[in-house]
Amino acid sequence: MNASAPLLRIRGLCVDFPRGGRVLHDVSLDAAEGEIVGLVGESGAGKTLATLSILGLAPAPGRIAGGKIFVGDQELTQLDEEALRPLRGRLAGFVFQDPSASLNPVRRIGSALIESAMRHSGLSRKQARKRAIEALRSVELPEPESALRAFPHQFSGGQRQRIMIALALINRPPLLIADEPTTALDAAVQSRVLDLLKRRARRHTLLMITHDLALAAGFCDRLYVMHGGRVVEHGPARELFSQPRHNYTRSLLDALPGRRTTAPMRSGRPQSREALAAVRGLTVRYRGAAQAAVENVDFAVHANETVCLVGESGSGKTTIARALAGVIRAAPDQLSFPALGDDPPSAAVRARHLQMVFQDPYSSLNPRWPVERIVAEPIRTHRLCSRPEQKARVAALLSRVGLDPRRMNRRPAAFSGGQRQRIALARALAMNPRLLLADEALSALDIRTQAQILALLRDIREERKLALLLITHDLSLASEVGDRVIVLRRGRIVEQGPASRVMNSPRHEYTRELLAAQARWRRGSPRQQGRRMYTPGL
Amino acid sequence: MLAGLAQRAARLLILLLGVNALLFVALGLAGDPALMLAGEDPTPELLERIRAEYGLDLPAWQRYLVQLGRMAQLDFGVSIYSGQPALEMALEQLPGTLLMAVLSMGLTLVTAIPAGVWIGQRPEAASRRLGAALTAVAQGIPGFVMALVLIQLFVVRLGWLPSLGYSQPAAWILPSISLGFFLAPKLCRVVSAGVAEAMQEDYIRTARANGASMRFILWREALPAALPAAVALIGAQFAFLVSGVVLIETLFLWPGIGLLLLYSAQNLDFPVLQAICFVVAVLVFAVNGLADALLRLIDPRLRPATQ
Amino acid sequence: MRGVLKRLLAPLKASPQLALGAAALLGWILLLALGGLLQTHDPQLGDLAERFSPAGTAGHLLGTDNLGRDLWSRVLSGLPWSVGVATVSCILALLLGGTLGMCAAQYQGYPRTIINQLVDATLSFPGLVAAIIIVAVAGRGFWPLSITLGLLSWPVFARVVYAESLRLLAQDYVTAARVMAVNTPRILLGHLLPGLRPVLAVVFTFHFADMLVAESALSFLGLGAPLGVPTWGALLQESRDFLIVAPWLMAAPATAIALLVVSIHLLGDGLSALDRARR
Amino acid sequence: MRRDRTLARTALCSCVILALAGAGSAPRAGADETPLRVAITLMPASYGDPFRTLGVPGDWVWRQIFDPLTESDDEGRIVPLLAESFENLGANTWRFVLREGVRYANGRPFNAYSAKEVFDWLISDEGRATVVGWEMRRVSEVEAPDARTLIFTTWEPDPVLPNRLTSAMMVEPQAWREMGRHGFSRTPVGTGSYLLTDWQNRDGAVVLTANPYAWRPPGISRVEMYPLRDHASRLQAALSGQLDVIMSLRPEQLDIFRDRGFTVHADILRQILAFAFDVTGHPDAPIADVRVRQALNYAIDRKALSEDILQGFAPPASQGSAPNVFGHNPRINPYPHDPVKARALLAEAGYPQGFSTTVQVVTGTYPNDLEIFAKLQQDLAAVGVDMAFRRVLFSDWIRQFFQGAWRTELFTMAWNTAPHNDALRPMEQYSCLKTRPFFCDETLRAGLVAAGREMDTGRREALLQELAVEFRERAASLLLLEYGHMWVVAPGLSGFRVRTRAPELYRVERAD
Repeated sequence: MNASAPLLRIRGLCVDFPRGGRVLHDVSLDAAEGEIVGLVGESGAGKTLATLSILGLAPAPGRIAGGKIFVGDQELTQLDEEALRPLRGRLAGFVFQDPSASLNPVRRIGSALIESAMRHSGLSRKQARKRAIEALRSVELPEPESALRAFPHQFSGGQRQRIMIALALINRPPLLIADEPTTALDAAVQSRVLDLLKRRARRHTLLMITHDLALAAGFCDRLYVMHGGRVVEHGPARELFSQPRHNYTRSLLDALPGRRTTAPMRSGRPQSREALAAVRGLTVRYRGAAQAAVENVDFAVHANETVCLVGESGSGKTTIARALAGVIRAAPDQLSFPALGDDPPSAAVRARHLQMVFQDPYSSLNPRWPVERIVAEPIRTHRLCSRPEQKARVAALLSRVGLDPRRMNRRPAAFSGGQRQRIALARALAMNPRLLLADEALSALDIRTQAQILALLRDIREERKLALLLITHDLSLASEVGDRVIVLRRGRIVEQGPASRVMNSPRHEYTRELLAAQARWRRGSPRQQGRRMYTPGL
Repeated sequence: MLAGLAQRAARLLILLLGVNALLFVALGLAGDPALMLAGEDPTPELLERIRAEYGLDLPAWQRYLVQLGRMAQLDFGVSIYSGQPALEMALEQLPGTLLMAVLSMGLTLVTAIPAGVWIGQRPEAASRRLGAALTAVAQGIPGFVMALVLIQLFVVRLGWLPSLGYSQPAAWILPSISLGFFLAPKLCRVVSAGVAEAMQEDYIRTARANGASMRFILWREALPAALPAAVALIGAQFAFLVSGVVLIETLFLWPGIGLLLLYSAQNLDFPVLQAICFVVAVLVFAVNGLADALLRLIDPRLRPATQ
Repeated sequence: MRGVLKRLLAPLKASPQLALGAAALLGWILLLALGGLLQTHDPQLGDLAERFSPAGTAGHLLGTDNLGRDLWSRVLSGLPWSVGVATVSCILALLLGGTLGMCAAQYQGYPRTIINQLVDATLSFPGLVAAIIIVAVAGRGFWPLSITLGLLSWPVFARVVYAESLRLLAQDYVTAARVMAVNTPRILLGHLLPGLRPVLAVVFTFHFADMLVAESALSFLGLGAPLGVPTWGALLQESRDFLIVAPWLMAAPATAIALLVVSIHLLGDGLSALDRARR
Repeated sequence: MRRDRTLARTALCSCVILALAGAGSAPRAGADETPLRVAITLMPASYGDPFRTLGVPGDWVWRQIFDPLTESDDEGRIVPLLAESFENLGANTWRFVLREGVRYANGRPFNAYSAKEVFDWLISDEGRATVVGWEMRRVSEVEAPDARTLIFTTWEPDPVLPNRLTSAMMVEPQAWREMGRHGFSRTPVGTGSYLLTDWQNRDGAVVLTANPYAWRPPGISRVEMYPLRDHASRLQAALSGQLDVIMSLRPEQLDIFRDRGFTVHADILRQILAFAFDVTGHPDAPIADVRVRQALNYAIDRKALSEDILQGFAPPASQGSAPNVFGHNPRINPYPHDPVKARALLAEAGYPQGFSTTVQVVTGTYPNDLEIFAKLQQDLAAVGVDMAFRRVLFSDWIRQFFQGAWRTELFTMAWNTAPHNDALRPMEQYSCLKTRPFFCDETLRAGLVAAGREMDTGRREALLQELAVEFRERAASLLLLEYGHMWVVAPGLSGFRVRTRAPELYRVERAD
């Protein structure tokens, strides 16, 4: 890494929005040639805006209010649209978070690549085509020629992200900006794309935005931590990770799985034999689907234990949850509730036995209802208490999940994601069920919020002796909180057993891959503690 | 694709049967056509002969079945008034109607799409707001009222343009403009909305990040994304357009299905009405099929998976 | 009370378009209510001596027609009929289409396929053609016309309600309700209907405008209002005979129709903008 | 900058379209001579089959393609056309001497033999099923002793046979036989001045071209007849200079055309606009009382109708026929406008407060009808009679007419003296002689039957005038105005004339 003038220099960048006021407060940032710089922070920290501003791509009403931006020795803040356009893609290439949304669905891969190449490098269509094929090959996309004629929807998420990278690099820009490039991808794919980026990065300067501190720490040379539109701390990745100076950074680190000060959620004491829910050979096939979403799955959840269903997207986790909750019809012999007697329970009985919390805190609450009515819905439906008591009951529930009861007549819109998840939890608890299903209930939340909700879950679990079925794609989370872990793949169980055993000596190949993939590039994830890290640049 | 076609065909069949039944009932309400055919002071035996000739002596359900059978062979009988084969009469009128449809559709496309793109580019800009407001107003003005105004202005006051038939291209202008009013504002709004929406999409950001010009982004990135909605609209609105054709034809004395329809309806000439409904239904059916094919062409996601 | 008023007025503040539309509509409602009082003459009686007095003549704001009847009064007296037809047909269409649309969304399998087929079939047939035929047979008059229009246009509502219901029923809070064993009627009433309201408001508004146009078009073709009822379509038709002698006869009803429809469209746009903002 | 480009494109595209359309806006080439463009109100429903219906609208087209043996002249007298002369050889026989050297449009000769073939078909069972065939119902036999002579024998005396023959078009019998009725109606062949070339061109016009064999060759070799239903359409087209001859425009618009150098030609008055009373169907209704019917007649101001609304173009009606019709009684005057007397009569009849009733009207059949109805409403309201008007489609009206089942006490029913220009025919409609009568007064039956058989012209006229008085006393209908179609002809055209309800287009020539 040569210390001479870094390729990208941002000095005291400020961005204003006509309404929102100042959103970026004098952000300064350097990125030297061949360096991998990480930009870390929670959603809304201003990471993306900062990088978009570099080439004047900040969304419409926003305008740069101050500061300077240099790429090489060219100052960019003074240039107008016309002057900036030719630089975009040539000075810096962008890779965005959601590959499925970032490619125009109605245009062929080829046209995007080729036109971009022609636009900047002044190539003939023929040359541009060759360049495009090279680019696709360089991102290790199978049979690039035919890929040119294909449409985005014909590729998998990982492939699309590779295409995005090819598109960003096709004009060979010195600077590559990757905005959460792997967040939308499954663990295995994630690590492969990261490998690719790493390899490509040797020839470029890579500015990478991520919310995942562990990843950033493992992947980048230097980190900038942003919070509320400011850079609160920056420094070499390892230092910043091992001894953070700023409180905010510290709080982020403390929220990491494995580092969370929250004690594990395991019940510790020997679990009772009474199965609250038992699944025997569960098989679900959706109308018109080629193969079953869930096939021949066996497991049971016993009282007062925490079971984690782990699997990547499309592994059938949610389907199982919905079958348990009775949203999807399952054959009576495949699903039973021994705790409720032998014959299948009525909907009402099942409902009071088992409740559910959903992934998306925005769609799981009726936006038109005040919180009181939302939480009271189960109470009313099952007449759990008389009308006058209702209010008190709701208030109690809300304060239990750490919300101010006085806000009970506001609508969901007035609450943050974490708070909404608390409301959803309160609603589920209103039935005081014995078994609680949490379907990716944490994955939509910022890491610190995640930790808080986790803590809350644990406490409630403790005091109510709840059994918990936690559904997640995040192995580290599972290993952290679960008594038992069940690993799913394409609707089948590949492995299940005590969390510690599955984590430390996985029997099934897939589990091993999964663990490796999640651990790769991440610092401080359970399996990596105390082990020698991958050091960048090697 | 084939399945879709079959489904459409089924739909067409349902539709035709429905219309047919409706008209049959209507015919029943309308009373004995034999009397109308017989002329003044008909003798009983004359009436009998006519009833036999038109199969009116059979009980209703039998008549209905017979009629269905005939229709299956595309025989809609003869007009009560002219004695001409009904289907022939309807088909004779088709070219005029098609010409008008094509003309106005062309005009609609070349005006609505650029306007829509222009507005959709930056909907919040003042000039665009004005444009949007104008289209909103235009959408409010009923096409046939517009036609009346145009006639009053260009035909009656100024005498610039003819208002009879369509043999001279000059006579095409006003009708196609008037008919354009039935669809153009709607289309413009859909396109602008689609473009505006597309402009918010991530892939537009990608394009900008790759240094694409605004013009390129509008016409090559945003518009294609907005087109499916537009085509869908045209497909869905074609039936409505046909309604417009009826009005405009009567206003501009444009010999087409519309005029025939109106006269036949006023004469309660049921065989002809049956034939017209059949022709129109098939026409709409065809256009919708076309729209579907076009949609598949524009939006690859709708095509049956190849990989 | 004030709270209610506030909640009613809040959206108007949000969207000037909506405010404008609402204001215009209010004006029309006033015209409708005071119609009788505002009429300066008997819309049916005229003095042949005054026939064809142009707009602005003393005592005749919009002039008089071929029988010396006061056009202003006639235009006013035509309003209730047209609006009545539009209202009745819209409500009929709403009830029919709404119910069927919700059923199609809630109950998969046969009900859905049948209803959808029915909708597409009806939609793919030009309404005016059908209307002309039905009216020609069933005869003119308020109820035949309103019912005809209603029966021909219910699919518009069915389609929208169906699509929106599908979207809403897929929401997690509906799933949550199911997990809580809330029974279906309760879900439809508690979660679905309120969710549909904004969309319905929009569709209803635009459809109302369409029905107004349809009515005037049919009257214009001589298949709408019965003889002597001066609906705007009928006035337009009559006026065509006097293109030269008395152009104002056409100007008045044409402007009236355009204005009414446009103001309703304004309202509709406002509502849909509001709805989009809510999303 | 970029915005402008988009704008420009928009503008350009629309320009292209308009230009494309404008390109051909110059008058179209084609016919060597600019055609004579005539606006009529309707197409003949049965196309070229002249027997399926009677009178207008068929006449307007058919009389250009076909000729009958006789026609009615400007005074309404019946004169020979394809015949040179005709005479009555006794109560039941007529002799017609035919014109020589007449040929059909397909070159075949017209003579007594071909004529006989036509009449034989008309009086055959099949022919009798047609309206024109029904007109011939009294003819028992037609003989052709030689190529020029035609002898008609009738079952019973038929004083108006020559009048009836004005509607019997001489079709080309062989073509008729070979093509069948349907085929023939598409491509009719007659002896007329014109030959039908297209039933509907791209302007919706019926196109006629000169008949090479015509015995009366036309002055303008190409005619386009536009069926334009409503006045507005005709006015529209006429004002934009797309028409040479326009039929029945609204009177108050005539001045506009006179100013532009058009000439106005009125056909003789053949119709008496009137409302009929369905006494048979409503025996207990007020209108069953003759005094009420008279009261209504006194209540209305015909002078105002005629002068204010129709600009004196349709005179007040005094009886069931107009002055130039055989059997008209000049001694009868129209009912005066006398509301007082009307009220008195109503009171006598037991309706001092008046009553309310409904009339079914078919609109658009003659100009200004809506105004007339509105004015009537006002007049009758003045004497306490509340008359509601219900618009019905003609198809609906005709059905009730044939079935003789009327839904309302009154309905529009003109006293139509066409096609015979003879007062008897409409009287028969208003009598028990109609198969399903609506106004049946037995005391009149004898007189009508007699008038139907009386062969002596003088005595017959007396009989008819007698009947006219009788009908007047019984106030058989609410009489309004005498009416006949009117034609407006563009400047620079000469020789226009109306004969037998139809313009004689072959006589029209361009001045230049």
